[in-house]
Amino acid sequence: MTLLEGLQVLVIGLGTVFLVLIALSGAVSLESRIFNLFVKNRKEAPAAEITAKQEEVTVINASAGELKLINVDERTAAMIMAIVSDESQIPLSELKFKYIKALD
Amino acid sequence: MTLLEGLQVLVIGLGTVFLVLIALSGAVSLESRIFNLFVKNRKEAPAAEITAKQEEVTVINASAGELKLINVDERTAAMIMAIVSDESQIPLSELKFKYIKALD
Amino acid sequence: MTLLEGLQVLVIGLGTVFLVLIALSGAVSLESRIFNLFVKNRKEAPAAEITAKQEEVTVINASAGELKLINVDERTAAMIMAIVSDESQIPLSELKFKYIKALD
Amino acid sequence: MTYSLTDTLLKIWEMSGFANATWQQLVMILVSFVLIYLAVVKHFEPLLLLPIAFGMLLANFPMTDLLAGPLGDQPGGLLYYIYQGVELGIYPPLIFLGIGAMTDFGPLIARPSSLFLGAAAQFGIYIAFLLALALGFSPEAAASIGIIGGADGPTAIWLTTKLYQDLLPAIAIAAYSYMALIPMIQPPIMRLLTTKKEREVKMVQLREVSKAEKIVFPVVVSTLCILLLPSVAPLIGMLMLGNLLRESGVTERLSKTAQNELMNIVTIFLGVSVGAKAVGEKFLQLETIKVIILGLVAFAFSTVGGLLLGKLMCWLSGGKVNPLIGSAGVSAVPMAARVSQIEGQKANPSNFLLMHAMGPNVAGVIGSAVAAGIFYALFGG
Amino acid sequence: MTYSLTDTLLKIWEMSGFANATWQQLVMILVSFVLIYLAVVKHFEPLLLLPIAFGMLLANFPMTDLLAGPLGDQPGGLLYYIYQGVELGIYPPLIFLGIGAMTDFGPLIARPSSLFLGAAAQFGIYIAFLLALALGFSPEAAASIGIIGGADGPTAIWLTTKLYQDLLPAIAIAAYSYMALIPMIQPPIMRLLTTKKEREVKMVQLREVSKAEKIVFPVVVSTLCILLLPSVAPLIGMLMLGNLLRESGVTERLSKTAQNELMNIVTIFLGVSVGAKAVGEKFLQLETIKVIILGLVAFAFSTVGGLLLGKLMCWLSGGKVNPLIGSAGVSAVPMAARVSQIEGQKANPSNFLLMHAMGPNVAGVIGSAVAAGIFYALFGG
Amino acid sequence: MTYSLTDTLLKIWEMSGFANATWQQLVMILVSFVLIYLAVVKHFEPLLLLPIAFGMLLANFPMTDLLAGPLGDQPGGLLYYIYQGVELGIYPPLIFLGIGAMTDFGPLIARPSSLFLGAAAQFGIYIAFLLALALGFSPEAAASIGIIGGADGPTAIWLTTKLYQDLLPAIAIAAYSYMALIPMIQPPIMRLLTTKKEREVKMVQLREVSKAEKIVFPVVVSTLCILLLPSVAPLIGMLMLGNLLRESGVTERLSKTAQNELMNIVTIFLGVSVGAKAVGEKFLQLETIKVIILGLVAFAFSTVGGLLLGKLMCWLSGGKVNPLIGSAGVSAVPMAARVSQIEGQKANPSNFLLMHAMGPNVAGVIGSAVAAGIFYALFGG
Ligand code: NA
Ligand code: NA
Ligand code: NA
Repeated sequence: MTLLEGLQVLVIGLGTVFLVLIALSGAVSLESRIFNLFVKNRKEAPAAEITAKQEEVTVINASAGELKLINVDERTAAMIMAIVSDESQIPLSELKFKYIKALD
Repeated sequence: MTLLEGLQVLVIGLGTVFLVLIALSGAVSLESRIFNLFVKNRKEAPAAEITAKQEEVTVINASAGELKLINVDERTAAMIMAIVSDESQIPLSELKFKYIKALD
Repeated sequence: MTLLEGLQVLVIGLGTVFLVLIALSGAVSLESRIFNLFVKNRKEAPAAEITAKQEEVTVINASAGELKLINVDERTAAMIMAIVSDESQIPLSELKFKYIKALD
Repeated sequence: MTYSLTDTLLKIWEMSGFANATWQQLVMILVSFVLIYLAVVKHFEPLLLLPIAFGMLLANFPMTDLLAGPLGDQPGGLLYYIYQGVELGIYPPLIFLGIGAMTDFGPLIARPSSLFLGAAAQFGIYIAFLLALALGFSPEAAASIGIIGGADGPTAIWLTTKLYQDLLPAIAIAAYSYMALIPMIQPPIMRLLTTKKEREVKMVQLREVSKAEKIVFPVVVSTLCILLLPSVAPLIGMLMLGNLLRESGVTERLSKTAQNELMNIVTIFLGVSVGAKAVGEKFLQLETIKVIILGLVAFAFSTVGGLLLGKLMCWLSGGKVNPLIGSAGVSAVPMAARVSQIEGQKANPSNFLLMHAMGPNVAGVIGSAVAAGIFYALFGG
Repeated sequence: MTYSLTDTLLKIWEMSGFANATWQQLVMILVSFVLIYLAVVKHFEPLLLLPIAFGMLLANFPMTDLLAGPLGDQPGGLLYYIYQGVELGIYPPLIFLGIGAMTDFGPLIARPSSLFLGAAAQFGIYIAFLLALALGFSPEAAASIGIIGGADGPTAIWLTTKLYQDLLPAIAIAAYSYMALIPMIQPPIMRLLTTKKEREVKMVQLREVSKAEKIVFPVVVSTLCILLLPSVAPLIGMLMLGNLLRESGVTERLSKTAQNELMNIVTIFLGVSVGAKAVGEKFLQLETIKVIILGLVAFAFSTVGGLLLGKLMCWLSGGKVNPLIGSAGVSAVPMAARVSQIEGQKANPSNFLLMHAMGPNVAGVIGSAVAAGIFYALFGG
Repeated sequence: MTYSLTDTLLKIWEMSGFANATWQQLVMILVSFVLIYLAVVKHFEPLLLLPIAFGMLLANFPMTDLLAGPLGDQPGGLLYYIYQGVELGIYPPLIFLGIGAMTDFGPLIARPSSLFLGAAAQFGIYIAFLLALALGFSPEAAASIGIIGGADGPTAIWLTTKLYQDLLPAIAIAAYSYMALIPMIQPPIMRLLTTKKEREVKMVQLREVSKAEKIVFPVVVSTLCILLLPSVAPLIGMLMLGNLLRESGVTERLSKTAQNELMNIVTIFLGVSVGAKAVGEKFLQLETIKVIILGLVAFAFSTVGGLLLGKLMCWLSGGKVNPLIGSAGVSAVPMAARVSQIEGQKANPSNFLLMHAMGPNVAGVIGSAVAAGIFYALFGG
């Protein structure tokens, strides 16, 4: 390969790197703009979310809970829930467990 | 393969699944029963164990502890023991540490 | 292979093991001596350390007890024992460690 | 070779994906986006669906050679090598090793009759198999489709690799998606097939299971299962090895690695390479739609099977067994057991079925592995 | 076979390294000692240089057969097998998987123009390529040498394995060494090319980037890059898969394993086997010296490229961009960004450029992967 | 193919393990139960014996094809692939990498004469070799049997794989079992060969070893050992790489992975696949009994060798060396060192030999690797 050809590789190579990264830059900008649109539309979103939350709570009240178990097996969780219910004299249907997490 | 043959596969397949899992169920029951026999024979075993435990306790009392370190490096453990001893004004020889465990 | 040849393998084999490990021993000694030269030039730091060490020595000499070390290197264990003893002002001969165990 | 500007740019363009994409590839890229969305936003079994979706994405970019085998001196593509662990049947048993190390079989040992439910809830496997045959699939393909009803990803992947690799991505995706959809698929069937009275049944507490029983359990299960059905050895063998490492109490470091790092590494590799098999031309076929529909049927009928036997056991036991735990027999651990719990509590707020459903739930893992072994014995090799 | 004492001792001696060492091997052993020293005492990218140095040490002991391929029934040497992951192009993408899982692309998303700097800072790649051609290297060798200027170890190793394996150890060692030397290489160039006033420029705080943007980012980047340049798929694909596992928030255990255990295992294997290719006869050539010098040139000109575009952006933006962040575009994450920070603070103690430099810094990883993909498209296969 | 009910059930029965088990397989299954019992209940080196025992169990179920190689299109069995890491000599060096990363060679550096004891305690290797020859074993088999006396599992497995694979499971099981039995094997010999006065000897405190010495140590050892004995490169090389990763202080994440996850993964694979080689017909031979007896002899004579040189060193040093530390030279780290400690304390309650015994203990690892290298140089290839 002659040096001239090498120079062409330089131009083409660096050019392509720029092309690709400029394209990327455009795509990322576009992506951000699209997301920003959503965010603006959702200016009330937090409010809506809170409502949703409350509904969830109601649902949970009727069903003893959407329960996340983190590093806890179900046996232990069940035991904990039963114990808490028993100790506190509150029926399980009225107890809300957000999550049970093992410290280990 | 005709549908009739397929139906035979269904019967044989599901049948075999049942056979294997029923056999397993029997084996597990048997296993449990055998272990229960042992446990019954060892009804005094817990007692003996408790005695052993108590002896151990005595030994421990005289010897500042059988110590399990769980997720704790020794340097930290030593420090903890020293601190506890210091804070509580109880000499280490009279302190019993069952285990030191890191919550992480 | 005749037994006589086998005997030669024994002599050669064990001889070579000795040769290699004696060579290693020489190399390690040499290495240490070279490093000591450097260390001597840096005299004061070791002084404090040696004092600490001597206490440790005394302590350890006075120590008793069957100790299980599980996943703990002995040097660390010795250090812990010394620290605990030192902090608690109890001679090691009166401290018994059943075992020191590191879980990771 | 000349490196003139225009020529080279042209060459780069000609070799680019834009110039070479088929419509199938573009569709598949969109499909992979949808799957990424489902995994990330809808939490559809993301640990496997996300790698699968990304593998699908990668494999459908044109001209990448990621899946190309070695050619003469030239080594093969990255995904070709990673896929070997699927092709040679290595990854699924290793995943089972990890699952075994994570599973507590205590509830099953405490009530061995759970295993009956774990058997009955394989019903959908055979219904789907039959329907697939009726739709013209070969027995090998029908068996692979049926196994979706086992509700066990690694088992489905393992069997499909052995019998009919063309359907691998469709079956894997269906299996994991429906596992994620268990909370939507099962409840209507559960309410349809059980009476409110049945759903209200409270079950007596499970007995304590000793450490010794738990240690012997994996040895007993592997011995009996593999003697009865040798083809099941890689799956049941590894599952039980993992469980033995867990329960023995003397190999904790091995058990931890099996259920964490080893499993995670294999999960990434398995997911990406299974997804990578979803190349447009093969995936965008009517067959795929059929697989997806049959998979749903399989899940539904497995649920039915478990529930019906649950009802029978309820009746036979004089009302001591809540039939809702039957649907947990499909496996999909622990999702299906949680569904039983929730449905039980809806009928009777003081009802706590979770532990009782865990027995059939883990039994279902064994059940579908056995079903896979039978299919392999019948149609494999 | 006779086992007389003297004969056997003689045989052992004749087969020992002492009786068989070539001067090249002895020199290489010394070189490996120097590299171990640099890694351990001078902290030259020790995570890779230490394994590389040790691999070099092992490979240059005579008569070990560590690198020998299998022969008939006899299996190959240990390093032969470990090297397969390099030979087949598997390790570098897996390292990229881990890097992706470790990288926060937030600063780049907040300011997409960072990508321009990440492009400009590949300048040195092409300068070194041209000089290498001028020095008589083949295009394949020149491309491999040039890629050192990408300041990215795995990328350099990946490309060199594909194009010109003979230079692998020299290029890998140069790449990692110069990455470690960034704090010495860059500052003089930075001060030479920028005015004090430019270096004093304070940049406005980056906007907050939402979780959703971060999740979509890896999908967008991989789609666009791989469609434009299919050859870049293994590197960019795995980098972005790792990043997706990280940002999705639903695959944390996979992300952690990718960036820790899997990456560590691969790092050990990659390092040792790359080092093992530095066998005396091949390494102790004038070529190696040339590679090392050209590598330095590549690093310097990449720095220059980033700085010059930084100056242009400073001027175009009316002084809102500090050109010092341009040099971070070489990648060498996060070292080069730290250098930008330090130099900025020297000019103006209240200047805090780190976050601003992180954008070009991570863009540089993409930039050099793209450059490698172009070289592979031009000269590979 | 017809799928009549009775035919298919018959087929399943005919292919079941019950219909195909040989008596050897049944005996081996029982043997594996015994080994599981020893590992779990008696704590016989469970980290390796439990996987070995389970591998043995799996391999002796009839008709599983777990060990079958690939045949045409059909891939091989799971254990066939996992076994490749043993067959190709990859696993044992990787285990040594982990052991190196876990080992503190400080006590050996503080007292280099420990290495003499580490050499003397290989005595049993050669005694067992000689006896094996006398019993009619080939030199390759005799060497493999002898290496049991090295009291080092990976070394024994590595050498046996190279020289005489038929004996692999017997040798591996013997090695690990006797390592677990060290507290029973050594004390009687120790009391027999030493006087009470010798056992009471207190040793002076070891000097502090600097970080620098510890870092240089692995480099020195690997250089010298591998130059003297190139065949030892995979074992000593990886052992010392692991130690360098540990001691360098700059590659902690690599060191941790080497000693934890990587080692655990390899341990599972190594154990299961070594155990899987214990197929009934080959294992239930008179040879196995011989191996087990010769292994015990090897352990005993290695202990004797260490003790005798310990006595000599005691005498030469004018009573400054307690000969009890000699038996720790067999390796079996750290069990044998603990036995020295316990026996020393029985003789003199204020005696604390543990640190002094650690030197010979870790020297024994090097010693048996060297012995294995010599055997491989003499009989391998
Ligand atoms: Na199932
Ligand atoms: Na770069
Ligand atoms: Na040894």
